[in-house]
Amino acid sequence: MDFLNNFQLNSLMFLIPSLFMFCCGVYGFLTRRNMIAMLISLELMLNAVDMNFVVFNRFLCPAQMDGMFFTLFAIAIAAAETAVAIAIIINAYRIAKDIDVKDLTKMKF
Amino acid sequence: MDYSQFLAMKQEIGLLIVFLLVFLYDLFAPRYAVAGTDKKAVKGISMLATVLFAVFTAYGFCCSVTDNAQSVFGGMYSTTPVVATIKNILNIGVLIVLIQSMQWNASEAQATRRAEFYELLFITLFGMYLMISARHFLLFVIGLESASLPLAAMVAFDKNKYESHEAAVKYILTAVFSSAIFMLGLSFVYGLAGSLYFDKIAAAALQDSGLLIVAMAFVMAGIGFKLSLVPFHLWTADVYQGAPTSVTSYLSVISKGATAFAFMVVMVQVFGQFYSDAWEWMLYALIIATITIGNLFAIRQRNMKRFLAFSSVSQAGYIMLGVIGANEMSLAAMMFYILVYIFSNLAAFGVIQAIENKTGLVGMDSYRGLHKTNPRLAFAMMLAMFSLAGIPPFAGFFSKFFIFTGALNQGSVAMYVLVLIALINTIVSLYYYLLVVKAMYIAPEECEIANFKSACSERLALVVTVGGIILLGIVSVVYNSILTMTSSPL
Amino acid sequence: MEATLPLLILVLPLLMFLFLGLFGKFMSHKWAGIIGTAGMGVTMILAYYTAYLYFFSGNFVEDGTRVQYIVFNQDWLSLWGNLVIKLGFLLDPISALMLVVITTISFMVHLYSNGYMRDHHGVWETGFQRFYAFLSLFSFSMLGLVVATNIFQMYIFWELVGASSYLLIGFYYTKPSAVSASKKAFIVTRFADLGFLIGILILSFTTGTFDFMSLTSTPLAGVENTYIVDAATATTALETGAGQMFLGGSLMTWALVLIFMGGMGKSAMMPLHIWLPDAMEGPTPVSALIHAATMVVAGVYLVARLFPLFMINDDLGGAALDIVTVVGALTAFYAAVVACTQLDIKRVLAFSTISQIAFMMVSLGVSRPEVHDNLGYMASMFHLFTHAMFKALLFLGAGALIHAVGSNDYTAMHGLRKRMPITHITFLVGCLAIAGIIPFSGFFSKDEILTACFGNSIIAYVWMSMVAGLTAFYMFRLYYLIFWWKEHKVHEGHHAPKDQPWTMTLPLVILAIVATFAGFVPFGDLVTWNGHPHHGGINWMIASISLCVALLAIGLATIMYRKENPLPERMRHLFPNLWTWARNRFYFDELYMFITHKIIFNSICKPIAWFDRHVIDGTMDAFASVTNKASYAIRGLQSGNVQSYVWVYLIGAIVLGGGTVAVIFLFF
Amino acid sequence: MLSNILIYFVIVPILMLGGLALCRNIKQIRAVAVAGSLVLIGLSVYLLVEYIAQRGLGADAPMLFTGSWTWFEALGIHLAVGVDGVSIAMLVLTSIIIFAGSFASWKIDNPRAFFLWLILLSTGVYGFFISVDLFTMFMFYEVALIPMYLLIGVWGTGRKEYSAMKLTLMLMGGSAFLMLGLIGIYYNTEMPDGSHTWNIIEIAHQGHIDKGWQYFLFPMTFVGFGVLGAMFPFHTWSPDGHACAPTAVSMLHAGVLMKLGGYGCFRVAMYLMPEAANDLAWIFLILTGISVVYGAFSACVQTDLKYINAYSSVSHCGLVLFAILMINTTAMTGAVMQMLSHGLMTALFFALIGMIYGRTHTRDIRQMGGLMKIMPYLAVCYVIAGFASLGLPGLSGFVAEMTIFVGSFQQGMGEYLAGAGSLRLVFTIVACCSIVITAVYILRVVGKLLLGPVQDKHHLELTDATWWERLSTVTLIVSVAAIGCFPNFFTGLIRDTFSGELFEAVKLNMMNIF
Repeated sequence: MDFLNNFQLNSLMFLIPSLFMFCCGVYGFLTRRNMIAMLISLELMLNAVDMNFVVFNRFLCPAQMDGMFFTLFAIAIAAAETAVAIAIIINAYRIAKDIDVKDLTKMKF
Repeated sequence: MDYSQFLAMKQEIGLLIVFLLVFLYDLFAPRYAVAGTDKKAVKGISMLATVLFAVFTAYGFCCSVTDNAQSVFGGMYSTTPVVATIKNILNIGVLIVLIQSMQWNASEAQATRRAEFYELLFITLFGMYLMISARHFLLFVIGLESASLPLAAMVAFDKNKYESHEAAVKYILTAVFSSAIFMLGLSFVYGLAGSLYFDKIAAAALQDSGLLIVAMAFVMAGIGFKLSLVPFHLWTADVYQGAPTSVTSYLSVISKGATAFAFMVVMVQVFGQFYSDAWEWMLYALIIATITIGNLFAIRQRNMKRFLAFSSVSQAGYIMLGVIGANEMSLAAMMFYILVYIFSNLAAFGVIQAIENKTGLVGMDSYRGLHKTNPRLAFAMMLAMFSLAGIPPFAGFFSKFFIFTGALNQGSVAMYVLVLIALINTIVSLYYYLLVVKAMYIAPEECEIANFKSACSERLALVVTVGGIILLGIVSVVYNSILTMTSSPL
Repeated sequence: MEATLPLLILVLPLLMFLFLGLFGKFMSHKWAGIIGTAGMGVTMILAYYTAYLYFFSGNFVEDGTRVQYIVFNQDWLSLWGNLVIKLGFLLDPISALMLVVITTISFMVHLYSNGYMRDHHGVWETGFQRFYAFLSLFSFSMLGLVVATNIFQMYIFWELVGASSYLLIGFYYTKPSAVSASKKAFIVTRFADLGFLIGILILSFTTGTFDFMSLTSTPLAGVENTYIVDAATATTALETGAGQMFLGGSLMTWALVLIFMGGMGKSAMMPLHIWLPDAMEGPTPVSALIHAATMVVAGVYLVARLFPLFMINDDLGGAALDIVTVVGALTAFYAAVVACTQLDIKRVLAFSTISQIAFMMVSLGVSRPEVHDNLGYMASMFHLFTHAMFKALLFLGAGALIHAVGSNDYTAMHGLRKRMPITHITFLVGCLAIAGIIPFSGFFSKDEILTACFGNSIIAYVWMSMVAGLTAFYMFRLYYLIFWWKEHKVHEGHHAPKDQPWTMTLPLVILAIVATFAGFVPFGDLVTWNGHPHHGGINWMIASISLCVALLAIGLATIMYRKENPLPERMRHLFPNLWTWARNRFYFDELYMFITHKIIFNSICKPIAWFDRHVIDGTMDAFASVTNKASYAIRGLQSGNVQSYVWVYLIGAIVLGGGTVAVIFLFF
Repeated sequence: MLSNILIYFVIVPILMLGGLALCRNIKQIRAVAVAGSLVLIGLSVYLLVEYIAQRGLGADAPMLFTGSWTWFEALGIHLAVGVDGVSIAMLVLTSIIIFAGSFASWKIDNPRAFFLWLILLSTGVYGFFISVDLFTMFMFYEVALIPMYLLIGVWGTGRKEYSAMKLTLMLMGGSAFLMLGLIGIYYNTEMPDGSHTWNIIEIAHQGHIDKGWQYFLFPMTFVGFGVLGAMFPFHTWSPDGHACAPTAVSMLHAGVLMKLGGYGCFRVAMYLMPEAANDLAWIFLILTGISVVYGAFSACVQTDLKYINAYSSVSHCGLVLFAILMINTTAMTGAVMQMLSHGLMTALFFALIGMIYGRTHTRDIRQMGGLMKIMPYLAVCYVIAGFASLGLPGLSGFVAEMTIFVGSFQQGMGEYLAGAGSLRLVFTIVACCSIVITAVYILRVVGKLLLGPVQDKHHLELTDATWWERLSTVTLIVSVAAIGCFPNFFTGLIRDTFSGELFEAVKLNMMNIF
């Protein structure tokens, strides 16, 4: 069991998953047609970013707590964003009877 | 901690007080005084908000002239004469927007949520204030978000209008996406520099690795989204078209102006410090793309709001010329440009709004022969167009000339090329601005907009804006005082 | 000599022009005529007095030489350095001579027009006042031309006479033929003036002066020069200028040839003569004044004016004088031949004018110091004088005939000698004079010209004598065809042609008398190239030969045209082609039509206009349309779908970052 | 500031604008227009007299009546004014043409707006001519350009929208290059104290622009102004624009506005950058030389009176720029004379065309004829204008052309014989040819339009000129004749600009050619 002792955490172990998360979010945002699903992918992206901050703070500059605080605020902001977005989407649904993003393309060119 | 630090945030606090007063009035005043369409309700809240804000604007001017640079909260927040000035400029714009929106706010559709408009607006303005005086990215992000999220709600304000909601959806989704990108970039910067203070990042004197440049690009994208720089501008047209006109005018001038300044701060104070001027070259590309693409799209537009959206895209490109110049002369030129741009654009939107409130028409074709039926409106619109096109003796000419002068100050050949491209684009822009004039003055057929008497609030706003268009340039005091402000450090 | 008198000579006609032009339509025709004529009469008297003073008062003779005298010289426009255009009054033999000639003929014409410009019932022509105004304008310009003190003043008035001739030819402006004729006259002469202008430019460049006196006063001429010498600079400049070669010829040769080109235009030398026959569309008095006596000899006058320069050029081996000779000789022959075949009497006279002017040119061209001390110069001036008289006489006579018969075509006017005796006699005098029959004036002048030719080269002599013969022939052909033959039936009745009122006959008589006796004027004492009196009497050998030639020609004409007979027909069939070509003026007009319309108009102007509209303008429009197309092409960017927006956003951001990274790390 | 007479050339029009805004009826509007233009004529004549007097008293400054008031001191922008003979000549020209133009547009519809724009335009023109500060100059330049769009678009005829847009965009395109050039001049002028200045006089005397920059800035400014000077190949706005413009606008535009081009070309491009002017002259010599002949040739085949005139303007204005590029006193004096002469006579032409068009309702010369019988006054005026245009002595055209030809021939021949290339010589001779072509198209028009039998029987009951039309034409004819008869006065006025101190730089340079 000593491999646990000399097992070293390094930032990449967290960065790669977070980037992967981010990419998943982008992918989902670009491909899903359901706006709620798009919103979820956005959350994914934001969380990936938060993770980045935490990781950088923990591994690179543990002296200050900038990253941590940033993450806290970011989470709050994300929540607010979701709230507003949901509200708007619901309104849109009331009028368009539809939450397929491809149908909200009346204004173009 | 030392709470006297809060005294540095005079304007923010003042704005908050205004906001709270409106909010409390909205809460505790009897319904009939806020909702409904009878005189009292209509007048009450709008007058309150507008007058309060007018007072606040005056107050802002008073305190900005006296105080000097101070930075508080460990350098997170700083205010300087320059910052105070840009805030005042924004205040003026917001005041005009408020006056313009009175008529629309008095309409039936607004009956239930008149006050929210003001509350949301003040919050966004507050966000912009933070964004402007932030010297730490956390504060910056908070400002950015609180400046953009309520806007989404405002865009969706027209409850029964489909476009309004489509616009809102597009806005909120792209906004959140771009803030995600922005924060990603930010996280890399943090990872590289180990801090989020502007000065500390700058002090870290990073060798620019590929990662840093990508991070820089992402940050630019995030802010460029609000500035609607090409290629981050695609939401602009739809949102401007769909949103209520008051919101559109607010979006097009105030948030653009605020963001432009903040962008300048970030670029100069953070990325400007690294050894290579990579950010200048990125901005160079962005400016060319923005001006050209914006113009090309504007040529074809027949809907006035959409048309102005694209014109504002290319205008943003011209504003960026002030950023890339990166000296106090071009900083002053940029601020002057923002001021003039506020007046010109608001004049145009004032006319559009007046007509829309009366007839609901926003198509350029319905403006044909306007000068026969409503000569004054047509005249105001024409002046606005001339000013936007940069034709003397109107203010737009001076602002354009100064921003070019500022950009050429460093005298590199690349800058001459850039300015030449911008100048050639002014011809294209002149073409589409003249299209409006042509529709109003030259088109032969009878106008479908009957002669009408616009509300006094709208007329007031138009008088102010037109006066500004005519005087701002010729009366050199304005520019000179701005320049004296900018000679002090950011 | 105080300046007022000469000044009046110029100012009076100008005032006449302004007065009649501005207020003419408020006054009656009668008074307009009287005022115009009176004004011209006064001018004539002043001119005579001036000429008298110059020639006979002896104030202008220094040690036996007539000097050039500048009465006044006013700066008008100062150009480069001391190149100053001045308006002045130069008095010297030829200008004095020209003053006399111009004012005399002009007065005659003014008088004559009083009768000519109304129909048989005494109804005035419309625009009668305008006519007089234009006549005065012409007189002013012509006088200004001859008294010019510098070449640029000459050019100024040169243009003015051109304009007034344009106005007068086009007097009947509702007649399309008249309009096109006036246009033709102006443009052809303008083309010639282009040469004149460039010539002046070259000359003024090489010499640094416009002034005739500085230009012509130079010892280079080989013979000692007695004019007032005041510009050594000009002399040296001329030497160097003559030295500088430009495209083969010396600068000076170029200058002189180009200036002579201007002269060719005004004096209707081949190939620039085509305007003169058409110019006969104008009223006949105008033809008499402008296109016979005065304006058309301006070219000769110009060459005479610059004669010292031509001589210098000749000494330096330049070809200017020879060119003058050759052009003159060709023109003389050509015009004479054509004159033999024309039907329209005014055209015959026009061609004879061309031929006679060519005589003067030739005589200038052959004039050399070694040949009787520039006899040719004197001869040509002499011929200019006499020719002015008898050609004006002939034209006015023709005018009388036309006025009586109402047609230019002499097939309409046979056998008029009984009905119009005065006209007949005077016309006959004119014919004799031009044919060079002793003792009429033409004899003397032509004899001297031939003498000069003989002295220069035998070929020139023979050639010109032949032309002289032709002259006699066609003039008498004309004479016989008009006044002899059986007269037309139409001439009976109360419309029968008869002698015209005194206003028209008086000038005829006066001119006839002058034409008869002008030959006895001691011309050699008055007008010579260097002011020395010239005493070479008549060379009887040459005189008798030319007399015989003339008589032979007249005889031939008598045989052929005395009365109706088949001879002319046979002659014509003897050389059919020659006849047709001569009849059609050797197709010069057709040639010019081809050049101007087919080549210049269709192959230069039209393509250029097309190019401008479609290529240059097209490019400008192309910018606009390309912009529009581009804007249409990229509209797909704004597809309206959020996800595509975000795609663009993402790609934009990545390209912005990645691109910069690539650029920085690959290229720097 | 108000003590300087020049300021009133801007103040008076602005007052006129105010007056027009207050006018109630057509009579008052006319009154304001006429009174204002009379005042302006008075002003310019007074200025002329003052100027001559001061020069007579030995004032040898390159510019007189100079004044400079700080405007944007941070950028060193002043409202700097000053005049020399050339600018005074231009001011007089402008006043005369505005006077004539306001009479020519006596019966325009919607007169208030029309005159408002017209006066705004003239404000720009006056301001341009009096100012010696590059920024102010440029500002007034554009002030003068824009009203053209509405004047043509609203009051024009034919394809007015297209033409107005084309004219505005092309001219603004020119001024885009111009703006870059001017800012470049500002930054690249090294004053002795190392500062920058917009002031032309200071730049010309103390400042020096690095030669390398000159090569870039000279074409910018020259082309920028040259577009307005209808320089080939940037002239195509001119035919369409003139053809569609209302009478007074064509008069003012061809008469005055196109002069802004020529004026700016030498006042900015040639004065401030003599070396580049000297080295790059050949490019523009070729272009302008082309446009002289090219305009004349294409005028020969036009059938629309205004097109004929527009192309002849291309030819004549081409001659102006051509002469300026000769860089010698005589030719440049001739250039200014040509500006005056062309301004007056082309204004006369356009006035007459407008009057004829107002009667016959066609500008196609194939549909008209024999007008001399119907409207003798207008016809005679037209002939006089024609003579002036083809350079008949006694009218202005001759003086200008001869001055130019003599000057440029001296220059060209001198260079040729000095072995400095024959370009100037050749193009001088080419330009001389234009006098023949001009005669051709002028006489063609006169013959087709005025002479010959009456084409259209309906024209027979047309009337001759009214009193205001007579006044407007007489004014112009008198001025044309005045220049033609007493040229020495005007050349003397203009010459000292080119032989004066301000011109030394260029003159020295001219010598270097040999």
